[in-house]
Amino acid sequence: MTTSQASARRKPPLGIVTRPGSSMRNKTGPWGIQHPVWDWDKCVGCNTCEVICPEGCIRHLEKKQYEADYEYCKGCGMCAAACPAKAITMTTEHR
Amino acid sequence: MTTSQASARRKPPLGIVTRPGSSMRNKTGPWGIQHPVWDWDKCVGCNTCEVICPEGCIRHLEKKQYEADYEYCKGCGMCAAACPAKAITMTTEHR
Amino acid sequence: MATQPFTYELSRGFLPGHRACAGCGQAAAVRMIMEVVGPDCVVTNATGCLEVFSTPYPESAWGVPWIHSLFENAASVAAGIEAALRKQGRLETTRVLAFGGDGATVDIGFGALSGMMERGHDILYVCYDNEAYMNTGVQRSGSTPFAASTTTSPAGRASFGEDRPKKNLPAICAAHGIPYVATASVSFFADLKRKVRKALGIRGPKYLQVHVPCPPGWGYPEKDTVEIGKLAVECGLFPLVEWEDGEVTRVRKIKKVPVEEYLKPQRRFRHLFRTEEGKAKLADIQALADANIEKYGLVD
Amino acid sequence: MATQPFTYELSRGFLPGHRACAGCGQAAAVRMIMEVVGPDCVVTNATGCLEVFSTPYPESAWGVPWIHSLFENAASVAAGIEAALRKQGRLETTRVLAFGGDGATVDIGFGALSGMMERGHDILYVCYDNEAYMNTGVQRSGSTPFAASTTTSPAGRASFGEDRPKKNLPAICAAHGIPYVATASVSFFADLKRKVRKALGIRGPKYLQVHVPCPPGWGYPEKDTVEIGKLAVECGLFPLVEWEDGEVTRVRKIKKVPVEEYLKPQRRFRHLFRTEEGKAKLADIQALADANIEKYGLVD
Amino acid sequence: MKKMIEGSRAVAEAVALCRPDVISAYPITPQTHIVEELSQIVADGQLDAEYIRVESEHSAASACLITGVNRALSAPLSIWNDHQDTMGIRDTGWLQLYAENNQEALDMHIQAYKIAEDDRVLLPVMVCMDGFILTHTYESVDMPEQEQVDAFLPKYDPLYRLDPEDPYTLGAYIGPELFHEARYVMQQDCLASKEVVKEVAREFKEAFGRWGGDVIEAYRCDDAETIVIGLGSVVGTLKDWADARRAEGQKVGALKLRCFRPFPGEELVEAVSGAKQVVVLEKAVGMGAQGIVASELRSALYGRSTVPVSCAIVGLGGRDVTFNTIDEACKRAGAGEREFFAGLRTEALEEA
Amino acid sequence: MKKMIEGSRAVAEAVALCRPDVISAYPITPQTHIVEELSQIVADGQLDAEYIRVESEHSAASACLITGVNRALSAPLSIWNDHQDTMGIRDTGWLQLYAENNQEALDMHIQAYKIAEDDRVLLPVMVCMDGFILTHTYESVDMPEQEQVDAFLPKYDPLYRLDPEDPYTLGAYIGPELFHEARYVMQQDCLASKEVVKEVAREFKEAFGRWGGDVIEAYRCDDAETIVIGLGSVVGTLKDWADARRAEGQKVGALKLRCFRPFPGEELVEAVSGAKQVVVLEKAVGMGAQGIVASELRSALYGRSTVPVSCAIVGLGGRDVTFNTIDEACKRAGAGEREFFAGLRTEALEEA
Amino acid sequence: MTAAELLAVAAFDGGKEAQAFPAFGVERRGAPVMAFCRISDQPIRIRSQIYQPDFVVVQDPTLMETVDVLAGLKAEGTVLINTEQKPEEMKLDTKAKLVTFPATQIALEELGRPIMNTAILGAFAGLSGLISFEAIERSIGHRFPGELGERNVKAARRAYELMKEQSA
Amino acid sequence: MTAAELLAVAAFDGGKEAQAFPAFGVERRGAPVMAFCRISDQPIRIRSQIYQPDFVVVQDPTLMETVDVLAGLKAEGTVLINTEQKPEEMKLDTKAKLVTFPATQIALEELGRPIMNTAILGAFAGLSGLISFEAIERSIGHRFPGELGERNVKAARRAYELMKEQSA
Ligand SMILES: Cc1ncc(C[n+]2csc(CCOP(=O)(O)OP(=O)(O)O)c2C)c(N)n1
Ligand SMILES: Cc1ncc(C[n+]2csc(CCOP(=O)(O)OP(=O)(O)O)c2C)c(N)n1
Ligand code: SF4
Ligand code: SF4
Ligand code: SF4
Ligand code: SF4
Ligand code: SF4
Ligand code: SF4
Ligand SMILES: [Mg+2]
Ligand SMILES: [Mg+2]
Repeated sequence: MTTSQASARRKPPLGIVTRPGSSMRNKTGPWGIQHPVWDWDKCVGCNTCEVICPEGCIRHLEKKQYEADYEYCKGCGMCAAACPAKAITMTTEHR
Repeated sequence: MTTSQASARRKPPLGIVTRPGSSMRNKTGPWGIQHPVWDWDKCVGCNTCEVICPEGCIRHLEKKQYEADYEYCKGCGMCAAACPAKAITMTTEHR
Repeated sequence: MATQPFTYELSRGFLPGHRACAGCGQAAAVRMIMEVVGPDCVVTNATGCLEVFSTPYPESAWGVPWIHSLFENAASVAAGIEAALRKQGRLETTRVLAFGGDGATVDIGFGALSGMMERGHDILYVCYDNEAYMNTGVQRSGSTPFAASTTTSPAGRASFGEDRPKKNLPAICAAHGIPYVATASVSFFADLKRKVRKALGIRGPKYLQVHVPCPPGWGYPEKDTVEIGKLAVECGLFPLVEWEDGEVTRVRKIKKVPVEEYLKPQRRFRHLFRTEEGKAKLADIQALADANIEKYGLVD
Repeated sequence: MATQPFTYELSRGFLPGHRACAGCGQAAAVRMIMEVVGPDCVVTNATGCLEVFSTPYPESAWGVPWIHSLFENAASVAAGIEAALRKQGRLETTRVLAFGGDGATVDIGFGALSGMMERGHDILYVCYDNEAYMNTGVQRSGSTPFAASTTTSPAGRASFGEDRPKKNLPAICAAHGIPYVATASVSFFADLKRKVRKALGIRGPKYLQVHVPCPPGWGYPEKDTVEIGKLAVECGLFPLVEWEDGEVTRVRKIKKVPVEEYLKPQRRFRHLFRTEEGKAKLADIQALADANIEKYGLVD
Repeated sequence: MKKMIEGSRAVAEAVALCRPDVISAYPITPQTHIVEELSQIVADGQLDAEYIRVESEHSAASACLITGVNRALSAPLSIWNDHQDTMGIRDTGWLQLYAENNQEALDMHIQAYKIAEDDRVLLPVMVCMDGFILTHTYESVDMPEQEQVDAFLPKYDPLYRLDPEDPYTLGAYIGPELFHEARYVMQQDCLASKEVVKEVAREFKEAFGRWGGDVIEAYRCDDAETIVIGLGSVVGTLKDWADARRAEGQKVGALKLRCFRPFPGEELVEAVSGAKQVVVLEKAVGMGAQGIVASELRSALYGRSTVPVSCAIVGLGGRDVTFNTIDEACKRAGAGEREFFAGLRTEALEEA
Repeated sequence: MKKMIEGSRAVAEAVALCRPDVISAYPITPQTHIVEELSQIVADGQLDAEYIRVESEHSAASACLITGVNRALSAPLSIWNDHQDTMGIRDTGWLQLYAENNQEALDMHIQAYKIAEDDRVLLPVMVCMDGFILTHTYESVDMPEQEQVDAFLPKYDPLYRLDPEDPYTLGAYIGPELFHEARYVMQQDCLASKEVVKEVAREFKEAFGRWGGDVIEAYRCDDAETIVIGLGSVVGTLKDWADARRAEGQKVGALKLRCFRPFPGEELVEAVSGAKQVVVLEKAVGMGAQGIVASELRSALYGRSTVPVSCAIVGLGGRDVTFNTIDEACKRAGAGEREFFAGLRTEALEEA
Repeated sequence: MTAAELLAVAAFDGGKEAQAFPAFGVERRGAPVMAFCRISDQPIRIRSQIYQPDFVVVQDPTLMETVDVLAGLKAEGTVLINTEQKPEEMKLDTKAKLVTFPATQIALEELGRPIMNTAILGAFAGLSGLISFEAIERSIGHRFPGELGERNVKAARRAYELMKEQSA
Repeated sequence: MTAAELLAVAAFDGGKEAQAFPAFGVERRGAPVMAFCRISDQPIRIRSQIYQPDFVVVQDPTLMETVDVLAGLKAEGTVLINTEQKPEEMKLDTKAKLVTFPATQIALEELGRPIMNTAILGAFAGLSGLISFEAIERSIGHRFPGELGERNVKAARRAYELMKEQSA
């Protein structure tokens, strides 16, 4: 059964059933004080930053070009700390 | 505190506290159809019968002389089966 | 033959008049163990045959302090008692024992047992392993051997009985790294007593699993309890092993009798001897015994 | 820099907007795991940080079917789901996962996990190990390391913190004889992903314990999660090991950094560096690491 | 087909007729026979289901339907029947039906599936069946045919399932901003399920021809001066007792509380308001409080009727309930006792 | 000594003053702070006790006194306060005391030891303390001195202990021949413990000078037309509300149900019979049934009084209870509603 | 319990309503066990134990030393005892009809084991006339398939015929 | 919560009754947190949250975009905001008294970390006159022993004096 069929029958009981991915309404960007910015020239394309981001909000654009989604980035700085090429700097510019 | 002191205060709540060894009022002898008798002449004194009796109702009188307490012996026949000297026979005489 | 009347001291620990079935291996084992332990102890007991046959109100077969609370928490209750005795400075002399059946130990109470071992309490936990839930009528437990027919793993047209191998709880307890783990059998009573004595001399958690045949549950004549227990060991299906600090330190060598000799007299394995499929399972069971023999070096 | 808006497919499994603390190792690990697992799965989750930060009503960070029932029964719920999928013939493609924290896994839920393993369900159980009950405020669990200060094993005048060594649950699971057990770390992500992939290729119960540093619970700056996790492995306190059918089959060799390097940056070990007694405990901790190194052959 | 079988077996066969996919089982006396019978049915290839032998009942209790084989709770430990166990979970949102006899236990299981799976309910249902007294008794039951049951219970199509194609999140946690409302909705659903229970009882009657009441069943209550209320197996004895006492000229009636959750307050008020005395036979104790069922009944009657309601606690831990017990209860109620234990062995109390 | 501390800390210190030998602890929000504080007290060497960090609360729950820090029950999951948890175990034979504020929580723990250890009681006591609302609140409490507590609580000398010198068997199992009697005795003990609760409250007053009522406490109820009953922390708000409404000329009173088990039926009947309306504020739902406390109260009043009793369910899962909530409850009660939820966010219900 | 169960099945098979249940007492092996059976032309609703039986069957006469098996037995009732003794030898103080028969002996001879259920069943049928031997036969056949069933039927028949003679 | 707690302790120290508690909302990190404090000369019994505060302290002004921090604030009340902006710049629609002060800046300078509790406490004392600075000092000293306490006291004093000036 699909979501729409189900709702034709009865709405999810309050508090029990939640729609998938609905967390995305919660923009966690403002949690951070500093956010990462990339120096693509330094990037060696190891992909570490993308893999380790706990929010999953870093994407790979093309070869050695990464960027964060500041709507969700909590500014933990893990990407910057883990970048072997020191290609990421934490700044307040996306606050 | 001893048992008597306790009872000076309050009796054991019904159904919760039981006196030690009170099972002995339950004479299990009649459970058995056959009960063991010993042929002391055959006994080699290995002590197996006394050790393995689940009721603990076999006692050692003196060297190579064992006997059962028919008040409790359930007549399982373990002692007779385990006796290496075949010194024990199961009979109905103590029924 | 006019002999003295029989007398029974409370200090024996476990007294006659209990209501175990005639020929109960469990009752025999508990008696042997309590004789070694002596009167200075506190016993906790999970629900199961032992609890039921030894304490139907207002009767108790126990001569030592004994407490029952639930099916699943004998280890936790023992832990609380141990802590209280420790606080009172009595742990040096007074021993804490917990008794549980295989169901209570291997299944429902294993979380509590694992926690007790992890916290390092000074307790001897004894699992009497009759390989099923006997008190409730022979249902399978995690300790039920492969292919045994029980009331919840019955043999039938679409089933050859229990389809999982016996859970190796002693090895699992040993993996907790506790100081002493051993298996024993009521049929090897000198060995059993030695192990109890050894366990009592060690501080910290000890786990002892005693194989105790059960005439009605396994389906054999009650007189044969000792013999059946011996065969289980001698065929390799119930190896007698000791672990110290997680490592195997001693095993009892066996005669390696074929598993059929052990299985055949028991009703719970009867179906295996009746069909071709059953015979194939016999080979599987022999393989399990062989694996034990190999793993623990049971044969020289 | 006018780039395309970000898009997130439900098929990722785990989506942004969850409420984990910044720098949460657990959130990073779950993301990595779900990427390997893909969308065709059902996830059960014990109570703990993961459940709370990913599903505050009416929000859910999950893109795959997900169910929570209790703190202690993720493994049982997964077992029920697995049985239902098996009956429906869907187990060939749909994977069943259970996630639990170390508290849920090592302590309260271990009975259910042990039962699930014993029964042989086709489930990948993942324990994310942040070494305490974080969701309720950093209480000790069986997985808390020796000498760590937590809110229920606090350092104090009469206490140097947790007085029991970390419970070795992976070894205990391996002793169940299940086909695959592994430890992994969020900081060794290629290794972690390989292990998840390997586990998914095996039928039967699999247990994976992932070490996930927790900035507030351990007391270190949130950016250092990866570094702290690396040090735990490299000093030998959290060895990366694989077991198949109960036997160790592979370990990750380490650099053997001194344990102080790992402990020093963390508030939970701070007291050890302040007193003479603490320093003695440091030696004990080094001995624990050395024992691991020895036992698993972590250094060539 | 009518046959003479043990209650447990009857229920096991009824459950098999409902074609469950997964059965999770953990033995506890006296419910054990049911799971044993089910495992035999599966072992014999008569039902194609996954049978999970869990390691504890904590793991078993995640079903939408359970057979609550009633037994007493510790302490002291007892394995015999009373209602302490199911009464103790009366607040939880499970629907509770109590079976008078094995036929009804069997029929209730079939009805329970239909109730629990109704979109309007979405709450679990518990069929309460007196341990030993019903489970271990051989008596004749009319076992429905598979086709009848299939027609009555079409394949279940759950509203929300764990499906990778449609991946809902089930069991989120909820803050103070909505919890109060969530419980309110659940309470409304639970109260409204009473109509579903009635509806399903009617449908069952149409399909199978049997009727045991909907939420209550009144037996010879119309002009009764004394109405005795019971739950479960005691109702059979009560009916015979009512016949016997009526034959002696006493105006008595028996009232079966078939559905205890939701609580059929209105129905009860209507049924007993005309009487001069109501006696509730209870097989559970609200420790330190009044009778559990009796106080709910008095509460429902409060301000609406003044018929005296007495509570007689009977049959705990397997104590047999006889005509004598019922007579004693009525007599003491008539003498104005509100709350008491009937059927006590006073001599045993003195000894102790 | 008066000090300003968190509720959890206050209770932890009070427990420490009672010198327990063994503490078994398992964290669950919002009770956690108490066990944390206790572990710190032990870690700091201020209390010599065995502190067991068990692996699950199933193992922790074997004490004779527990602090029931009230929290809501699933589903849905909530960690915030209501009384569903302790109400759900009201039949079990535990005594239940509900604390109005942190001072009372602290005092009750000391009293609870004395009650539980009384030969006449031998039943476990639970001090119910609202989660977060009390546990996480800083307010001033008067902390007794160790000597005072020692004098009030002489070293416990249990009637039956596990002692190799005197080896009793505890927890035997019992057949149908005596179980009914055993429960009867337990029920008598439980009912009789009410007098012990009162006695200990009086003794406490003598020793420490504080009084929060014995089993109930009536506040401005004497000539009240409307009496509002509450348990636990809501009573503080109720008292302020009563003052405020009295100041406006409304004849209202507040009644604290301090001891819920045993249920103080007679005391309540006496206290409320003169009023024109009774409103019970309940923080728990009897799913599919009437208000839990209200139905027990109506049952106690049944045949003795006709004052209308309404049940307002409030404050579930941490919903704040305000003057508005109480006003709403009184208004709807006045309009004849018997059972309702007050403080609902109706807009949220419509959305859902 | 098996005897009561077989009896109920046989009665049902013979067109009657029946109800059989064990006494819910301590049920460990070796302890005395009671079971009850009601037979009626009407549906049976009552659930209490039977305090005034029409018929009492005593499987193990040694119990009679400790249990008052005749309690409540109606004056016009019957008590059937498994023993090799004669009724006169039993020295029982009752107005009820007293019948004895050697069930153990029959069982040992026919089944090789002291399992007396089917012999008792046969005796009851022969004595009471409440159920036909055909019903007994079917009920045994249902419960014990194959050769075991046949031997049990044989045991039942011996007892049945013995009782028929006695009551004739 | 720490600020509310310190405030309650200080008020109590100054001879008043006080009650401090957090809002029992979702409490994961990063989510906005509320805490309440009541101060009175009488024992405090009420337990509900505060809907009509006399005083509102806003620790993180970015929250003001999503939360209506002024809801219920009494007309004669005060709102104290941690910001470097001037009150006028805040563009708030309220009759209440609006005060701003740079708590973050003070904290960073005195403590080296953006932990603003003690600065806020000082500001509150200076502004409200409800509690003496000595009480504040003791309450801080009690909670943070040693050097950390001293630095916190310094932060509190700076804020206190700043506010004294402003309200003078
Ligand atoms: C919590 C709980 N679940 C189930 C039961 C029912 N029960 C009592 S004993 C028992 C089985 C015991 O099996 P085991 O531990 O192997 O002991 P045995 O009877 O075989 O000696 C069970 C399932 C119970 N008493 N309590
Ligand atoms: C039955 C039960 N007991 C206790 C709790 C309280 N509780 C919730 S989460 C939690 C700790 C979780 O610890 P862990 O499993 O390590 O996960 P973490 O929060 O560290 O991620 C506890 C004790 C609960 N929810 N349910
Ligand atoms: S700072 Fe943290 S959250 Fe932001 S992109 Fe980097 S890793 Fe992700
Ligand atoms: S971690 Fe650094 S080097 Fe690696 S991909 Fe990211 S930015 Fe590039
Ligand atoms: S027959 Fe059994 S009970 Fe009797 S003495 Fe021998 S072993 Fe013991
Ligand atoms: S077993 Fe046999 S030989 Fe051994 S002591 Fe007993 S009677 Fe003697
Ligand atoms: S069933 Fe088995 S284990 Fe239980 S008492 Fe009988 S023989 Fe012993
Ligand atoms: S407390 Fe630790 S584990 Fe929990 S969400 Fe925060 S960082 Fe993650
Ligand atoms: Mg067993
Ligand atoms: Mg954790």
